Amino acid sequence: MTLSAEQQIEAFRRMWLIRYFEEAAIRLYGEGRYRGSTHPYIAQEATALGVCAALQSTDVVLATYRGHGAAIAKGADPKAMMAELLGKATGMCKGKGGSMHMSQTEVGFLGCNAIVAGHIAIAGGVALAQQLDGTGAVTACFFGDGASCEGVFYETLNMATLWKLPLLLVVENNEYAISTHVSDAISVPDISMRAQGFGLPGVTVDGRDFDAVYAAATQAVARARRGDGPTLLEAKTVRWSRHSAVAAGGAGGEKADRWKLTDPIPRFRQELIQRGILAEARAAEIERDARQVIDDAAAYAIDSPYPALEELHTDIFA
Amino acid sequence: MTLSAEQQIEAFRRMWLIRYFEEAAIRLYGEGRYRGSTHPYIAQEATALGVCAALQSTDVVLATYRGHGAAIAKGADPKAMMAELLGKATGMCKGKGGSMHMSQTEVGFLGCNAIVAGHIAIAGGVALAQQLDGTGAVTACFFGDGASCEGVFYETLNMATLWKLPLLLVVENNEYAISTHVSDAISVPDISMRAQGFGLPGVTVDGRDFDAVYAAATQAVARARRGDGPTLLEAKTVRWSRHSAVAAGGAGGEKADRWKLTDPIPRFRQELIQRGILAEARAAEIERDARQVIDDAAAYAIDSPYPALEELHTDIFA
Amino acid sequence: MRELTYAQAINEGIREEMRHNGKIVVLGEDVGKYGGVFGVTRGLYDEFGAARVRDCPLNEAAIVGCAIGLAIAGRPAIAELEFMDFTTFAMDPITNQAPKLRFFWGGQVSVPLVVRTPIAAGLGFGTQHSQSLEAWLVHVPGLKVVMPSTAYDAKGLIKTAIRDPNPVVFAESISLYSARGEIPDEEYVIPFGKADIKRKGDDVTLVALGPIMPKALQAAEELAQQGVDVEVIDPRTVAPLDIDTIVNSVKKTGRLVVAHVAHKTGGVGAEIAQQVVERAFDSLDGPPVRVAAADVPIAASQRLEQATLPDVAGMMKACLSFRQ
Amino acid sequence: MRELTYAQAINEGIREEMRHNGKIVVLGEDVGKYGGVFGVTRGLYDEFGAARVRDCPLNEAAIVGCAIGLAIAGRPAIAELEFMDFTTFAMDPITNQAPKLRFFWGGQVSVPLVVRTPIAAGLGFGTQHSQSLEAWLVHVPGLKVVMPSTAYDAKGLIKTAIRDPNPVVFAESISLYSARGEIPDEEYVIPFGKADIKRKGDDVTLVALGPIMPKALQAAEELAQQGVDVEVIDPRTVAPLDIDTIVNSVKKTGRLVVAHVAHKTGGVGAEIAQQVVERAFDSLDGPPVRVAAADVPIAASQRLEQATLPDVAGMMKACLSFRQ
Ligand SMILES: Cc1ncc(C[n+]2csc(CCOP(=O)(O)OP(=O)(O)O)c2C)c(N)n1
Ligand SMILES: Cc1ncc(C[n+]2csc(CCOP(=O)(O)OP(=O)(O)O)c2C)c(N)n1
Ligand SMILES: [Mg+2]
Ligand SMILES: [Mg+2]
Repeated sequence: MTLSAEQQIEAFRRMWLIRYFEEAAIRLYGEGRYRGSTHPYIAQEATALGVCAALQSTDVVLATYRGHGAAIAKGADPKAMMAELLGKATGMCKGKGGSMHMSQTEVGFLGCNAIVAGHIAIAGGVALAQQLDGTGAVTACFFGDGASCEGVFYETLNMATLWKLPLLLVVENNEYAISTHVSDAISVPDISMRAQGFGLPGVTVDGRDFDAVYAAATQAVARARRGDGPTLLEAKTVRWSRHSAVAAGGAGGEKADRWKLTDPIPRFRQELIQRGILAEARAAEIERDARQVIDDAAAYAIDSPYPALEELHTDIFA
Repeated sequence: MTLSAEQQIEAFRRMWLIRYFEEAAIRLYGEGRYRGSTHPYIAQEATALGVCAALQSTDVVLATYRGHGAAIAKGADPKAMMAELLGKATGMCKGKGGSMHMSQTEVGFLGCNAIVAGHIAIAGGVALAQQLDGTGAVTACFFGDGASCEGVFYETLNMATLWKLPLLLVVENNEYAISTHVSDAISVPDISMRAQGFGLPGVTVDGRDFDAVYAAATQAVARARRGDGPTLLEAKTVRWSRHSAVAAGGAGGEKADRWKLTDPIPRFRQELIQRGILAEARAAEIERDARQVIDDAAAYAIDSPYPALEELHTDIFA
Repeated sequence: MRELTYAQAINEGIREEMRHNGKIVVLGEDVGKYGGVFGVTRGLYDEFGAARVRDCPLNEAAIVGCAIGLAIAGRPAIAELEFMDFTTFAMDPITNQAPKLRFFWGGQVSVPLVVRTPIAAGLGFGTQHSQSLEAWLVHVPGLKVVMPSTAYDAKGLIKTAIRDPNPVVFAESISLYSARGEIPDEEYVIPFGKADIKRKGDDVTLVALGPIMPKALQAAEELAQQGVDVEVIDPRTVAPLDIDTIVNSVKKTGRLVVAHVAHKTGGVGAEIAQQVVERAFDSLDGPPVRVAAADVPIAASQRLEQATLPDVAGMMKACLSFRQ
Repeated sequence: MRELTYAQAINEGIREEMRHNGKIVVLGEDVGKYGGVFGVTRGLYDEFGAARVRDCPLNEAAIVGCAIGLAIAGRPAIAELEFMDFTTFAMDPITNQAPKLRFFWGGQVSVPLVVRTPIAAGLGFGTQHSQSLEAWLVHVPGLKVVMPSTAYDAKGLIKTAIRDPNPVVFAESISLYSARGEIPDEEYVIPFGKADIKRKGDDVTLVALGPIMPKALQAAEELAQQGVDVEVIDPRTVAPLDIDTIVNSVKKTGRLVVAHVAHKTGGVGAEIAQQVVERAFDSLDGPPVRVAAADVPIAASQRLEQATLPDVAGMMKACLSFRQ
C-alpha cells in the first residue's frame, strides 16, 4: 500500500501542526497561561504521522501525556486541543483533562494518559472489543522507552499475542525517561527485542523517517487486520531538549539540541520535494498555514471562557 | 562440581521428607486440624532439591505458598514447619504465618509468600544486598508458570539483568495455574524463552530429573557468583492432582494422576541405586526414617499449644 | 420462589444480564472452563463460549486494564479478582483509570465495568488473604462499591452493577457463598444507594457491612432476649451510601454501632460514624462505636485470627455500651 | 541556625543518615545523577556513588519490592515514587509485603524501609497527579505514615523514618518543597507519634495535615483578627497518630475541624474526628467539621481545581460554623 501525494502532503502538514502546537504550548506555559506541565512531542512527529497514515479513521489510537502529536496525527482538532491545554470550557475535554488528558473519541483518538503505561492494557481491551465486534478495526498504542519497563506492558504483550489481538504496540524510544538514559534502564539494546520472548514480531525503525515508520506500521496493521495478532514496533528517535516544561531531564548540555541534527520535518520535506510531490513554495505555504492554524487556535483558546463551576460535578457518572 | 554420595543421599532423604510432609499436610487438613488451605509440592521435589543442592548454606531461597518443598530442601526444620501449619506457638513463625508463610531465616530460607509473584522483586532486592555486601552469596527465587505472567516478574528480569544481580529465577512450570493450562496463558512454548527478550540465559530442564536441575542450577550459581548476573531456569514438571487442599484446579479426570508416571522420587532412587550410591535396603530405610520424622513432626505439632493472645500484638513493629 | 446460594444468585444475575446483552464480557483467572475458584461463574463458559467468558493469564493489572478497554469500547466488562487482597495489583486501573477516564475526557466515554472480588476474612487463609479493602475504594470519587450480604441482595445488586454505565467494585464474601436465600422467580434489580433495614428496632442502630451481617443479626437476636431492640441496617452499597436511612434510624435510637471485618483504623466505620455525627449530633446519646478487626495483621492461626476479627460478642458489647 | 527549603532539609536528613550508616541505599526513578524530579536527592549520587544511590528503570512495583528485599537483608532502603498517585503501582509491596512480612514470619526479619513520595495537589497536574492517599495507608496495620509540613519537621522526621526498623511511607508535599525554614546546625530527630501544636489557641482546634498547613495557619491568623483563637495542630505522623494531643485540645476548645487535601469521603479526617468523638464526646460543642477536597476527580483547569481543593476560606468558615 502506498500513500497518495495528497496523503503525504497532509502528513507533512500535520507534522507542522504538531511542531507549532508544541512550540505554542511551551510559550503559553512560559506566559503562565496554564499550570501543571506539558510534554512536547517535538522531534518525534514522523512517528505519530507514519503510524496514523497506516490507519483508517475507524481505527483507534491511545497515547501518553506526550500525546499531542498522536492526537493531531489521528485528526484531532488543534483548536479544541489548545483550549484544553489552557483548561477552557471549549477544550475537547471541557478543560478537565488539560495537557496530559487530551482525547477526541469521534476521530478515534482514545486519549492521552498521565500514568506511564497506564493505557497499555486498556489499549489491549479496546483491541479485544474490535476483535469481538469483528469490524476489522485495529488499535495503535503509543508509549515510551520508560513505559516499556512497567510490568503491565509485558502482561499485555503476552495476552495480546495469546489472543491475537489487532494491536500495534508502538514504543517511541527517545532514549530518555525523564533523566534516565535507556542504557541505564533497559537490559537489551533494542526494545523490539522484547518481542522475542513473547512470540510476536518486533521491529525497530528510525522514528524520524516517516517512510520507514509508515512501511513498518502498514505491515503491522495488515497483520493485525488479518487476525494474526499484535506487533511490537520500536521507533527510535532523539528526545527534544527537555522532558517537559517543568522537568529538564537528562539531555542537557551539548546533547540538548542533538535532535535538531535529525529533525524529521525538514527531512520529510526534502523527501517530498525530491519525489516531486511538493514544490518549495507549496511547502513554505503549508508551513505558514499550519502556523496560522495554531496561532488561531491559541487566540481562540485564550479568548475562551473557563468552565463553569457546575462542571465539577458533571462527567463523573454517566 | 559434582555432589558427593552423601550429598546425593541427603537430597534423596529430603525428597521423602517433602513427600511425607505434604501427605501429612493433606491428611491433617482433611482432619480439620487447620483451616485456610495447603498447596502440595508433591511431584516437584526434584526441582527444589536440585536447585538447593547447588547452593551453599549462606545462600538464600525465596518461595511461594507452594513452598514447603523449598523450605525442606534448604534445610528448614520439619517439626517447626508442621507446627506452623497447624498454627501452633511452636511453629517457625509462631503460628502467625500458617501454610503459605513458612520461613526460617537462619537456614537462609527467606520464606513463602501467599501473593503470586509478590516475592520476585523482593528476591531481586536480597540479591542486590548480596552484591553490595560482596559476600559472594546468591539468591534463588522459586515461582510458578502462572507467576511468570505477572508484570513484576519482567520488571525484575530487566533490573536483575541490567544490574547483574546474583539471582536464580527458577520458574516451576507444572503446567497449571489453578485451572489454567500454560497453553491458555503463555504465548510461547517454553517460559525460559522469555529470557531472550531480556538478555539473560534462559534454560529449560526436566524438573523431575534431579541431575538435570542440579546441573543447570550449578551453572547458574557459578555465573551469579562470578558477577555475570541472573539466569532464568525453567523446571518443567507435571502438577500433582490438585492445586490445593481447597481448589481442585484443572488437572482432573484422567490427567489427575499423570504425575505418577514421572514421579521424581522413584526415578532418583533408581539413579542412585544404579550409580551404586544406594542399596535397596538403605533406600527403604531412608524412606522409613523420613516418614518417621514427619510422623513425629505431626505428633509434635498436634501436641503443641496455640499461641497466646498476646502474640497478636507482637512482631508487628521491630 | 426458589432457594439459591449467594454464589448461585450472583451467577444467575450475571447469566441473565449476559443473555439480555450480547456485548457483555466476563474475564479473569479461572473464570471460564473451571467456573471460578469459588464457582461463581460456573456454567457461563458453556453457555456463552470462550470469547465472552475469558480465562486470562495470571495478571490482575492487565485483566482490569483490558476490562476498561472493553468497557470504553462499548462492551460492558465483568472482571474477577480472586481475593480482594489482590486489588493491590490492579490499583492503577481500578483507581486511576476506571473512575477518572470519563471525567478527564469530559464525558466522551462511559466505563461500564464491574470488578468482582471476594472478601476472605475469617477463613484461616492468613495475612495476605484476609483483607476487606472497601475503605480504599470509597475514598476514590467515581467508583461505586457494593457489599451484598444475602443471596437476594447479591443477585439484585450484581444486575444493577452490570447495567450501570460506571465502574463498580462488587465485593463479595467467601463466607457467604454457600449461604442460601429465597430468590424470586421473576427478574428483579436492587437500586444502588438504598440501604436495607435487615431488622427493625428502636434502641440501637447497628450498621453492618457485607460478610459480618449474619453475626450482626445474631447479636441483635441475642440482645432482643435481653430486652434491647437493635435496628440492623445493611447499606448494601457503601458508595453511594444511603446515609439518610442510617441518620433517620439514629434519630430514633440515639445510638450508633458500625461493624465491619475490615481493620478499624481508617475503615468505613469512621466515615459512616462521622457522617452521622455531622447530621445527627444532637440526637446521639453517646459517641458512635466501631466494631472491626483489630489493627494488627491477620494471623493464620485460628485462635489469633478469631481474636482479631469482630464477633457477635463484640457487637453485643458495643450495643450495650450505651446503657447506663 | 540556617535557612533551608523543605526539599533541602529532607536532602540533608538523608545525607546525614547515609553518612552514619554505610548500609543505607536510595533507589527510585531519576534519584541518582539527576537528583530526583523535584531535586530532593540532589548531590547524593556524587557523595555516595551509583551503588548506594540507584537510578532505577521505570517500574514502581519492582522498585519497592527490591527495596523490601534490601531491607530484610539488612540494608535500610529509601525508595522514591515520583508522585503519590503512583503508589497504585506498588500497592502489593507497600501494603501486602512490607508491613506484613515481619508479622507472618513471626518476627524473623525487620523491614527498615522508607517509601518517599510527594503529594501534588493544587499544582494543575490534573486528575492522575493530584491525590493525597494517606487514608489508604493508615488502614494498613504495620505501616507508619508521615506527613511533614515544615522544613524543620521534614528533616527531623526523615531521619527518624530512616532509623526506624519498620516500613514508613513518607508523604512529602510538592507545594512545600521550596518553603524555607530554620534548621539547627546540630543534629536532631523528631519522634513519631508526637503532634506539634503549630499555633496555640483556645476557641477551636484545627488539625491540619501536610500540604494544607500553611493555609491552616493563614486561616488561623485571619480568624485571630476576628477574635477567634484557633489552635492549629499538626499530627506530623498520621500513623502512629498522637490522638492525646488532639483530644486534650478539643477538651479545651470543644470544637474540632480537620483539614486535608485528600478527598473528604474516606479520608483521614473521618478517622481523626471519630477518635475524638469516641474520647471527648461530652466536651464537644458540636460535630467535628471536615475541610477536604470535594468528592470529585481533580480537574486540570485551574478554576475547577481550586474549587475542588480546600482553601483558607473553607477552613475559616468551618472554624466559625460553631458560633451561634
Ligand atoms: C506510573 C508512573 N510512574 C512515573 C511517572 C512519572 N513520569 C512521567 S513521564 C516519565 C518518563 C517516561 O519516559 P518514557 O516512557 O520514555 O516516555 P517519554 O516521556 O520519553 O515520552 C515519568 C517517570 C508517571 N507519570 N507514571
Ligand atoms: C496476585 C495473586 N493473584 C492470584 C492469586 C490466587 N492464586 C493462588 S495460586 C494461583 C495459581 C498460581 O499458579 P502458578 O504460578 O503456576 O503456581 P502453582 O500454584 O502452579 O505452583 C492463583 C491464581 C494469588 N494468590 N495472588
Ligand atoms: Mg522516553
Ligand atoms: Mg503452575
